[in-house]
Amino acid sequence: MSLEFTSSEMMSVTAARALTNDMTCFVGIGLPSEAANLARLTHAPDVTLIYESGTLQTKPDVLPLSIGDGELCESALTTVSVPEMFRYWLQGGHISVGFLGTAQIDRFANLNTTLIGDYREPKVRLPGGGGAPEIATNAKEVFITVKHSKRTFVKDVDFVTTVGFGRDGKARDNVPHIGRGPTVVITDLCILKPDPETKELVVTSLHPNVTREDVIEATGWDIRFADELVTTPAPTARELDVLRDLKARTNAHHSSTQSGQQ
Amino acid sequence: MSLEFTSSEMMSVTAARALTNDMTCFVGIGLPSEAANLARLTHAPDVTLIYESGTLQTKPDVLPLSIGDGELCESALTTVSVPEMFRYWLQGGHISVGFLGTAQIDRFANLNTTLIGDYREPKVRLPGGGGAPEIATNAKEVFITVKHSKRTFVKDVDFVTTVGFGRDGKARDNVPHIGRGPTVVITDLCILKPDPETKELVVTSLHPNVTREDVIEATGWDIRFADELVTTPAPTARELDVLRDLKARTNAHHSSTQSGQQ
Amino acid sequence: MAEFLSLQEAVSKHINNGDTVAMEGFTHLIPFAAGHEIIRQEKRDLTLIRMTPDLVYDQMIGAGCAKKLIFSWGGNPGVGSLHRLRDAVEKGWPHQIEILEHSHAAMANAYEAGAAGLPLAVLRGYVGSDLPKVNDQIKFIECPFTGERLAAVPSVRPDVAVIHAQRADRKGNVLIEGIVGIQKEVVLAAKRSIVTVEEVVDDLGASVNACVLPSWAITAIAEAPKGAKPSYALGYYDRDNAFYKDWDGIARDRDTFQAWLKENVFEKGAA
Amino acid sequence: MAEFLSLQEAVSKHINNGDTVAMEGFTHLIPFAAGHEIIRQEKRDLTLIRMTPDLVYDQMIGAGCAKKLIFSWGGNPGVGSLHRLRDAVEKGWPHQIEILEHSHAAMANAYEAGAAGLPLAVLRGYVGSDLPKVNDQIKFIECPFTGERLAAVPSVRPDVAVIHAQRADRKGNVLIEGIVGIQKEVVLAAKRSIVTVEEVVDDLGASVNACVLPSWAITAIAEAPKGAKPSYALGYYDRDNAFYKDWDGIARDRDTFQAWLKENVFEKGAA
Repeated sequence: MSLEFTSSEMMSVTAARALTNDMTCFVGIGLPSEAANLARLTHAPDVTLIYESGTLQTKPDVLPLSIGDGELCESALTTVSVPEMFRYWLQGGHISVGFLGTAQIDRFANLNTTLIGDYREPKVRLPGGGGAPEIATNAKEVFITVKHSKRTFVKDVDFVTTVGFGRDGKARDNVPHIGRGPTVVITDLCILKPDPETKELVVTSLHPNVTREDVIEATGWDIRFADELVTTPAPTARELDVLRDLKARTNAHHSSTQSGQQ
Repeated sequence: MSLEFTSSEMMSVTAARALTNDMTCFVGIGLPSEAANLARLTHAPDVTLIYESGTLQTKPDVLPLSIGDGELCESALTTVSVPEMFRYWLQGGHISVGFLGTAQIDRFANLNTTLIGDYREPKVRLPGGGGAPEIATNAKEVFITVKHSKRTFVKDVDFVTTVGFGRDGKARDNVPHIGRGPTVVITDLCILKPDPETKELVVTSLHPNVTREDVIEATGWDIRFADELVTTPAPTARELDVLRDLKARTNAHHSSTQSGQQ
Repeated sequence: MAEFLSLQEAVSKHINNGDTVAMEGFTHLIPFAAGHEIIRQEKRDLTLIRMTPDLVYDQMIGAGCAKKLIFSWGGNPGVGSLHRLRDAVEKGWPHQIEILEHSHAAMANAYEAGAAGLPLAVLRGYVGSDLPKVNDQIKFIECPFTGERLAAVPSVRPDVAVIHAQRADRKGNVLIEGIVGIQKEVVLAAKRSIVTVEEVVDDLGASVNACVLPSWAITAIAEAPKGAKPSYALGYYDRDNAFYKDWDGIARDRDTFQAWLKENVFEKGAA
Repeated sequence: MAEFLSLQEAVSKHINNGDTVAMEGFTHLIPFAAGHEIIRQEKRDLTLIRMTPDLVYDQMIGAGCAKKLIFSWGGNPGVGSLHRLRDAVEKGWPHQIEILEHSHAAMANAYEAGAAGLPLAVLRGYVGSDLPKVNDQIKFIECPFTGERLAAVPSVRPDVAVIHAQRADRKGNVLIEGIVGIQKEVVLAAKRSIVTVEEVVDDLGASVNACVLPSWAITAIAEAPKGAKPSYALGYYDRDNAFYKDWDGIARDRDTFQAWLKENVFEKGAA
């Protein structure tokens, strides 16, 4: 009865499970989008998905490659302008969860998507902030999903593009009108949550067949484990079926050049 | 060949003539609306009319009673929200002329539509500012049309709801991003324009059969007349025909209760 | 998710004495049925916000619901005065009400800022006007980039928003079409919202960029056919301009007004 | 009134070396045909503004048109890096470019404020981010009503806005449908504007609250069928996601890029 699945599938399924039917989720492109749509196609059919391109309550049949594929608009309840999206829907307080990916994350869940190295002499120039800086502070809470590696999980990010809990874990203290920040980080190895006091990320659940050593090996700081460390439930057959169908549909869709008139 | 016309008709026709085809006019309800639509139906078919209810480039067949009659929306190029109207279209600098009426006007073309008497103990409470305070400063220029009487044309308004040139004629001096203000006032007796230096309103044209004494009698301050005082051209037969048709259509439309489904 | 209620239940459940209530609809889609229900339920001490108080607030003020009015243009459009508003302001009948007045631009910006979750709106406004002398909520700030002096007003964040719209679907998503005014803004700016609709349908029939409020942004929806009369609902019925003219005669006199109110509001159920 | 021009004439007449140019379209309706015409006309020293530089600016930067880039997310969506942008920033090829970066929220607000004629935008933003340390155009103000600290950024007021839209009518009114992004805002915020359209029609077929730019708010209109490809135009053609993926290989290498540019932009006329 044991199913075969990859660590990427484990990550997507686990991330999807974090969303519930009553959430209004501002979705980042890539892994968050995959997880959010998997949730919608499995246990949370009524979850409300919102993309920064202005599409409100969208139900794409294939995963969008960009944040503004036609699929998102055609399946949305309505599509608003980008200023309205950021002003009324995000800053206005209507988003329960911001779902983000990242290039670097540190022990206080600060995110770096700006650059590696020094700002004026970058070793690697990354895309930049996009919607994340304000999603992270204006959404009521933030979920993060990202692959686990020493390059990604660093003690201190090179640049705080998007605040988690700041360099000292206290960046949200006494700031008015700010969300709770990152409440869960889901990787291909484990689930991490901020310590209620210090806000340092702590491993709370290991995915099946993953060891503490695997996580220690893939983390750039002296990672802590929760006292009651549990094992993440494996994906169900249905979750895997739906995920694989979704990815197959998506790959077929994006590899064909769409040049005809509709 | 001399046509019969009333002083109200003379006022509307003269006010209409102030508008040209290339103007984008933010229209106040009542006399300005009548004049603006008369212009559109006679010499300025392409004049762009905008009402604060959000109707852009509207072409009503009958005069609206309110600023937001269905007629305005149905004949508009498009209809935008009220915040967008005030932010993008008015404050954004796209309005060439604001066309206003008023309850009181003083020698520096300041307008009072707030109250007669003292603010906390009003003798007569008037409707208030509405769109006028920002139309008067954000439109490139302002036309005013109002019936001439001593009650209306006062030396100093009881309350400056909407600035003309201020209590001293200097309110626009050195203010950045402000329009030229009132450039013409059209009444049922005459045309007035601000003196280029002092900004005090000066009579520049008398309507046919109106005397200086008529204007002096109807004005609450020691009114000045331009050196080259001219006579306003009388309405043409076509102008009167179009105006009378418009008013007849309008009266028929507004006196029938509209209760059926469309 | 929006809860479908009767208008009577919606008003009873979500509007309390002393609340700040903004009932919007710029000439179009004015929520008269809801206003009449508020009068019937004898809500008191309300702070009423509306750009154009219109007949709906004239009736509510005359009926004694209001403690304070925040507005920007208080006339009967194209007709003249709101006599019940004037009687309250000038003569204190049925009791004195406090007023706070703005320009349209400032109120439109204040609603927009409320929807945007901001504490203030910034606009190029009130230059040379006496309104800042009588409204202590109008301040001025300096732009940190250009040094320009700009007006600032507090955003509108009412306890309850009340609007009327053309239709809702069965999940509670609402379509507003035509003169959309500041209806989206007031609903998003408010803590709670009541939306009355002409009808509930299977499919909104909305175009791709239509003004649609999602169910999860609304508190309660009540079906109220003809709920905007004598205002109008584009695609359903026209503005009853004749009634707007007649109102001048009805409202001018306290007795005529009270007789009208008794017959047309108290003796009739929810519209 | 908008003037109908060929794309070649519109770019030649309205875009000058050294101008600040904002070419918008949020994933949808990106004005690629106009970008290619700018490359062909070898415009230089442009300050380019765009929330998501996307392939269009990657191509223009690689072709040497840009002096400075103002942006908020500079990747190839769903694929990875913009290699020409990175090569310019990291290695100074074909020359060094200056960058000024914001968040999406700040840029969206800055366009909105530009359209609103204001010098600044105010938002609840940049809390805890390092971006204000590297962008001296981000300041903070205090709300005069609540004392809250809010971010302020200068509004965007470009010399020229360039957008692509579905269609114009013969008078020059333009309809934008679907993901409308910040296209209305950038046109209203700019001193001059060029709008390319899929087609010119007798009747826009716009719904009552559609996003329509009136002719008098636009400087020039040029017909450019397929003018957004490999981006898309809702109702006309889909996004060419395969090309977006292929671009990664083309742009990664300077020679491949230059060969692509020669064949697909310089040797082809206006799209």
